[in-house]
Amino acid sequence: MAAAGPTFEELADRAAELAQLRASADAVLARAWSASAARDLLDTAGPAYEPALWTTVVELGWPEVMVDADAGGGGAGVRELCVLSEACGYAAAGLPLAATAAAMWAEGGCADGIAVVLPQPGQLAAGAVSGSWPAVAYAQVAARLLVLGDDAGTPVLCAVSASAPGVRRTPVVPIDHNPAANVEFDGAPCTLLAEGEEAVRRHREAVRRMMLGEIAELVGVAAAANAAAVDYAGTRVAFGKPIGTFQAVKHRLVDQRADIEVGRALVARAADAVDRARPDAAAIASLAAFWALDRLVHVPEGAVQVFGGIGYTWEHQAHVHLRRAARLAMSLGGRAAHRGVAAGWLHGLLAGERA
Amino acid sequence: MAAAGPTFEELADRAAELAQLRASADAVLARAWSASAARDLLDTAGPAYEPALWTTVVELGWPEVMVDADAGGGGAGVRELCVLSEACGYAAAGLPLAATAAAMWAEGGCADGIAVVLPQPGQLAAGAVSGSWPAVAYAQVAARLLVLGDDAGTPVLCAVSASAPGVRRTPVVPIDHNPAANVEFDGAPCTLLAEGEEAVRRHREAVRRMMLGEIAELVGVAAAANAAAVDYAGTRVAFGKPIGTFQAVKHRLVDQRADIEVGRALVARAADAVDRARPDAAAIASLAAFWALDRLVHVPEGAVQVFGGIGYTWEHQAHVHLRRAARLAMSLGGRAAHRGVAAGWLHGLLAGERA
Amino acid sequence: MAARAVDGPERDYGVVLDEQTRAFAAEVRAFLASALDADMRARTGGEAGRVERGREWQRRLNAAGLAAISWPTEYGGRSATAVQQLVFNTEIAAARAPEPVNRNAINQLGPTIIQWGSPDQRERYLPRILSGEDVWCQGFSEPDAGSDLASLRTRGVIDGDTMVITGQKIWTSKAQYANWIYLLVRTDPDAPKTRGISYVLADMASPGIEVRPIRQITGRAEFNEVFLTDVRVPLTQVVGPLHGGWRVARSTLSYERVGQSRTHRIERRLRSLVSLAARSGTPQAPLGDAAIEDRLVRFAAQVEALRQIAADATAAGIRGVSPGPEASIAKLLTSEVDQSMATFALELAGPAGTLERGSPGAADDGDVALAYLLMRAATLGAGTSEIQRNIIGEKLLGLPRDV
Amino acid sequence: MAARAVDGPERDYGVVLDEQTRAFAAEVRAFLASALDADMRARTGGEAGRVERGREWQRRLNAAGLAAISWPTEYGGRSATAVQQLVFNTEIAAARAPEPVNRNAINQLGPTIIQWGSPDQRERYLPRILSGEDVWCQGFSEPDAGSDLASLRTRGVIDGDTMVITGQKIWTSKAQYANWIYLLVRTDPDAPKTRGISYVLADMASPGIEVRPIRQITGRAEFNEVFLTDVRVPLTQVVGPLHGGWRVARSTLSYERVGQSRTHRIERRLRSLVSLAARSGTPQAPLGDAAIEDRLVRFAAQVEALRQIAADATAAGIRGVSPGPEASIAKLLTSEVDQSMATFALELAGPAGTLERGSPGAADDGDVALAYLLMRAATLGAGTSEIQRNIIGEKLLGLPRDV
Repeated sequence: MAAAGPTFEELADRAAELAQLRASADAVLARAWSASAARDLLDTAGPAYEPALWTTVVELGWPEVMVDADAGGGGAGVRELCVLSEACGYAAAGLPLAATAAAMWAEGGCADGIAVVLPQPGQLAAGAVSGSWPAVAYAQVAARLLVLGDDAGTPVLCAVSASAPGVRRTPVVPIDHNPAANVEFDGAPCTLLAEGEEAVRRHREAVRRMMLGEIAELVGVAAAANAAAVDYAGTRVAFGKPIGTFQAVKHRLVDQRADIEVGRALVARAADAVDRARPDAAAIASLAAFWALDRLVHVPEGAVQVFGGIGYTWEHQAHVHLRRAARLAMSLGGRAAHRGVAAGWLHGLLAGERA
Repeated sequence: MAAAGPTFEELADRAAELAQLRASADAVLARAWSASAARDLLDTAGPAYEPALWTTVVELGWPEVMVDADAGGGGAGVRELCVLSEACGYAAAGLPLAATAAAMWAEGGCADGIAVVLPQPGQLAAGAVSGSWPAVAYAQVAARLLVLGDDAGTPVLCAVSASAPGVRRTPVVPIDHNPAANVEFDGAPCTLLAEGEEAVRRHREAVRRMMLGEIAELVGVAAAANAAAVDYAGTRVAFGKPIGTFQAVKHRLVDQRADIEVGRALVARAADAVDRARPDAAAIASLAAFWALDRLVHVPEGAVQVFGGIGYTWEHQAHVHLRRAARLAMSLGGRAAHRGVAAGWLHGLLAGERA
Repeated sequence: MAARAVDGPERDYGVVLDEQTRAFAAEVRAFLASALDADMRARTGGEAGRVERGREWQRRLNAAGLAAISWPTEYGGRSATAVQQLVFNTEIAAARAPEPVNRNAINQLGPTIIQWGSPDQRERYLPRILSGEDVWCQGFSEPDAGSDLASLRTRGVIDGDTMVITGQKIWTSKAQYANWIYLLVRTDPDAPKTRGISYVLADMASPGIEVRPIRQITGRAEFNEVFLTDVRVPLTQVVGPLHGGWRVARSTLSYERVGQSRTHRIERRLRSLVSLAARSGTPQAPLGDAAIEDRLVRFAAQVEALRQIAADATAAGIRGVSPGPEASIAKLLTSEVDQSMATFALELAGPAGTLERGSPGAADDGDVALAYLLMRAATLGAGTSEIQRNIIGEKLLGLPRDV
Repeated sequence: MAARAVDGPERDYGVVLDEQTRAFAAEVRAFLASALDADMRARTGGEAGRVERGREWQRRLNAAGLAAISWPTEYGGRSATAVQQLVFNTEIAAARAPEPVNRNAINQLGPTIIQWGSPDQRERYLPRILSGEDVWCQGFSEPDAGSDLASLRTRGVIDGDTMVITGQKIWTSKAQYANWIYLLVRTDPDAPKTRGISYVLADMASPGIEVRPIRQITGRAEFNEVFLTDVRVPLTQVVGPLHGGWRVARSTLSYERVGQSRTHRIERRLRSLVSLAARSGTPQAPLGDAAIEDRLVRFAAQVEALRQIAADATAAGIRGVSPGPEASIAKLLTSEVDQSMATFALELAGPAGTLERGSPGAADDGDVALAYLLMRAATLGAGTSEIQRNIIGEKLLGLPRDV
């Protein structure tokens, strides 16, 4: 078992590499985007989505990060996706990066356009898929939708083109104003990607990668919200002192920072476990999702509290993070499901110890 | 329904009466007892129990408070018991008041000596009762133990003399050092108090009264712990200022005070509901128990934190409250049971609204 | 259902009413049954519609002598007892009546003018507050003086018998509909912080007043900034002593802090939350799993306690006893519980809870998402929760000041 | 099971070890297999027994050259890499070895003497710390200077070439067993608070030193008060500059704050907690209801994160990168999680959890009750959680100071 892992030196090198990746992602996004730009998107009549920003990250190859190098991709793992996703979260860049990267990973090759992975299965008949999925993020702008179907008892993973007949997308407005839609397939033609156990495995693994990317994005969102509140607390004066001198504010910001660090550590641990196909990958991923719902989603709420009245205004950027965090957290599959997976693992550890 | 309640004037008068009762109880206890005396009891080899203090409250008629005036009792309700119990909690007076008062209420008359009500049922055969009850508070010093038995399908409420044959009490040391014991009856003779539905009802109502008295005591314990911490925070200087100026300390004490006020309000509401036999009495009592486990038990922990190192010493009184709160809270029957009762009631309210 | 609320059988207030109060309750119910018609129940027209209805509702309340029951009879009130106020508030909340346009002025400004105002001021302003002929807004908060009101910067320079006011106010609701504003301005810049402030009434039509709406994070604009540039106000419009406005304002603020119990609102939100939970329940677990029940029961405990605290405060009021320490704690808890319930509703509703109004599939047609955003303000308005905790710590617990 | 821990197959440290480190790991395991005999595993004799075993264990570690692996080789250490330290700590924790009597002196005092001490001091003290011939205790805290160490009052008056020390220290563990103490004393009362403090070593046998044990709320006495009355200490026993002891102490304190990761301890406590929960589980809900699972999973998330943070810090150490911001946060979280788990264990165990050791039916033979009391100290020792939050807020987040 020990032989399967890296050496500490390799770990240290990898940490340096990942830090480098993050720094370059931050630099790109800082040039191309800002929380203020994201705030301005809320003023438009349409969804909050900037195609030019997506083009930027596509040109950098981010959506292909997990595709094998042989197949023209980045040849990296979900750990790298999480670094890029966290950077997007931090920069308030609302993009379907995690979903598209997970879809391409499942497709096993690079492809143009936005793709999403539908977590719930559909029905298959004669090579055509049917089903409905509410409030699918970025579905309005997706080119492909991956779905796990059941074809007379055989699981099938397939891709549906958004422009195919039988595909209906009804736009909805989620709290972050992303171009989401209720998606319905009524006998939509699809392209086969995998069958049988492999289809189930690849779908499950893709959903897990997408989810981890989204939790990483939420870590970034929380970190941005907290950092902005820290800056404000250092300068805003009340009762003759910067409000950051008041322990009610200071300790709130510290506790939130601690919540963020725990979230980041869990994402890294889960991503490593997935990349190394460790048996506890599902459990650690669920711990990360649980933490996202339990704590990370509340960080931007606390940031609004620090900003006070000004943070409650439409013109301010605080609600960009608040909205993004709420939408991301609620997309993770729910507390009960993740708690169940993690509790089963905890119980199993105990049983293993007794055995 | 409205006709069953008091007028607001009566309510106001009653509030004044209860405040008067509390003030006189406080005055008696302040003369007879102190947290420091309770702390000294922990130094003795035996249990932390002062018979002379019990004699004092017996002479004042407190254990008989809920017995009908016709039967020589105080003719009052559980609301009054709760006022007296809270005073005992506040004064760190570790006494079996709630249990004895509930037992006498169930017995319907005054009797000498300490009595406890066993919440779990026993088995009855030929007028003799059997069963075992772990860690029964004050059982070492009890004269009578009330138990609900099942006699060939007929529920029976009966009293067992502690000195009866077949009664075994094995002393245990609970965290508050009260004279508790594991109690076993092996065919112990008993005195019949009630049969059938009436036995079940009277036992259930007695247990509820005992529990509310104990929650009230816990409110008092929490209030004493918080008040002591408030005093300390006003005088103890660190970094050149009283520590009560630091919001981490100040806001903790405020939040704990809020928890105490909520607890006291719930006890009052539940006690009134029991005294007026309102249908929601069980639910409100369970809300109070839930709150005790959820919040009140943690108040003395927070007080220790405010005291810092000194509060962690044996010589200091902070751990008297900590120990008493832990024992009282754990005796209430458990979070799951009370949550279930309260959730059922909440769901029923909703169903009632729909109907 | 609405009809049942106003003309149904006598309500259970938790206590028996004396004859006079029963008569009053009957009067209120009769008023609501006739005055609360379809026009007043409408929810259309956005904020402008709401204000228009509030103005009309104010007029109808006043016509029935119910606009300000707590005011002394001599000023157009009823000198209502605490029980009467409880009855009135309970009936109004149950009937879901609209908000009268001058609610704040009736709760805050009116009592202040009654206590501190000159006979002229009382005569001139009070009747028109009651009738809604004047619509009032409040100009206390400033961009750099939110919770720290004493550091306000709006200046009032005395020039003969007028005051010339320059500065900026914020979080002023209804400013675009109001024709009068009550202001705090710094009139003696050399005096210590809380001295040298005056309490001033100004006509919104005065030259130099400009109103700009503030859009909130909900997308709605219910608040405004009010810019004042060399606004001239006669000194006869100062309430209470010149430079002595801080004490005058504190009497108003204490009304705001204790204020009307918001118990009804949190009771309603708890019911919605339970109903939301029930939608994902099973026969075995009708409200969801034990973790969900745990949250709901904690909220229920807080709500029941707050109901008890409100009832106790009313009972204390009967005997002229000022509300106990619970009252200031109740304000803090009510805000926090209200906000926490809205936050938990989002988690309960899941993805459907994140959809905004008009989206197919949105939980409660977007109300879950809206309440989540809206309730961010619960712990910010009328003194942040942090300030509330400081006040309780210092005033009630007697802890030393830190600011 | 114990044998498995010391001579079983190679442990999974989460990483591959290089050859040198594998050899070191083998050496440590071999040492533990032979040195950790029944005597060293005993749990008898109360604190005196513990100290006696700690002294012997210290001797055995030193004989194997393992007493202070992080110290430079020239002072008797191994100049161990971060990975070696991880390996060592992991093996020691897994084997549940006793605490060496000078653990604190090795972690704090030794590095301080190495950095600040004179050649004489190094030669005189370091070897006897390693061997346990000297047993050291720490005299920093005072009754009126707990978390606010800079306000200490113990006075040191210079009299020729000696210092005369008078004052009182508190929370000194092992004082009754120690023959040396390292102290902070105020030597220049006129200098600002953190100036004018000196770092002094004193022989516990010096006239004027009196030790009084402090009983903790657990009933045990693991700490002491140390009273100093005109205690004469040669100036050669001052470490670092006279009056410059604050900087010297801070290097020691930073060791204490970051210190050894207590990850192993919270992992163990989590396992106990899960085991406790499993005892009241059912086949459908093996760890109890969803509300219990919710608590357990939250703890598990924190523990897993803290494991990751510890591993990352080790990896960073490899490259000479100082630990990231997570390290100071890890100390805070570890304390709080540790305490919260002990608190939750009480609720899980219910009435049986409140019984103390020796009572029939006590949960884990009283360990639940004991841990509940004991863990109150987790958020108090080595700087309260409040102070930790201030330090993180100011040092890491860059927020302005409030004290």
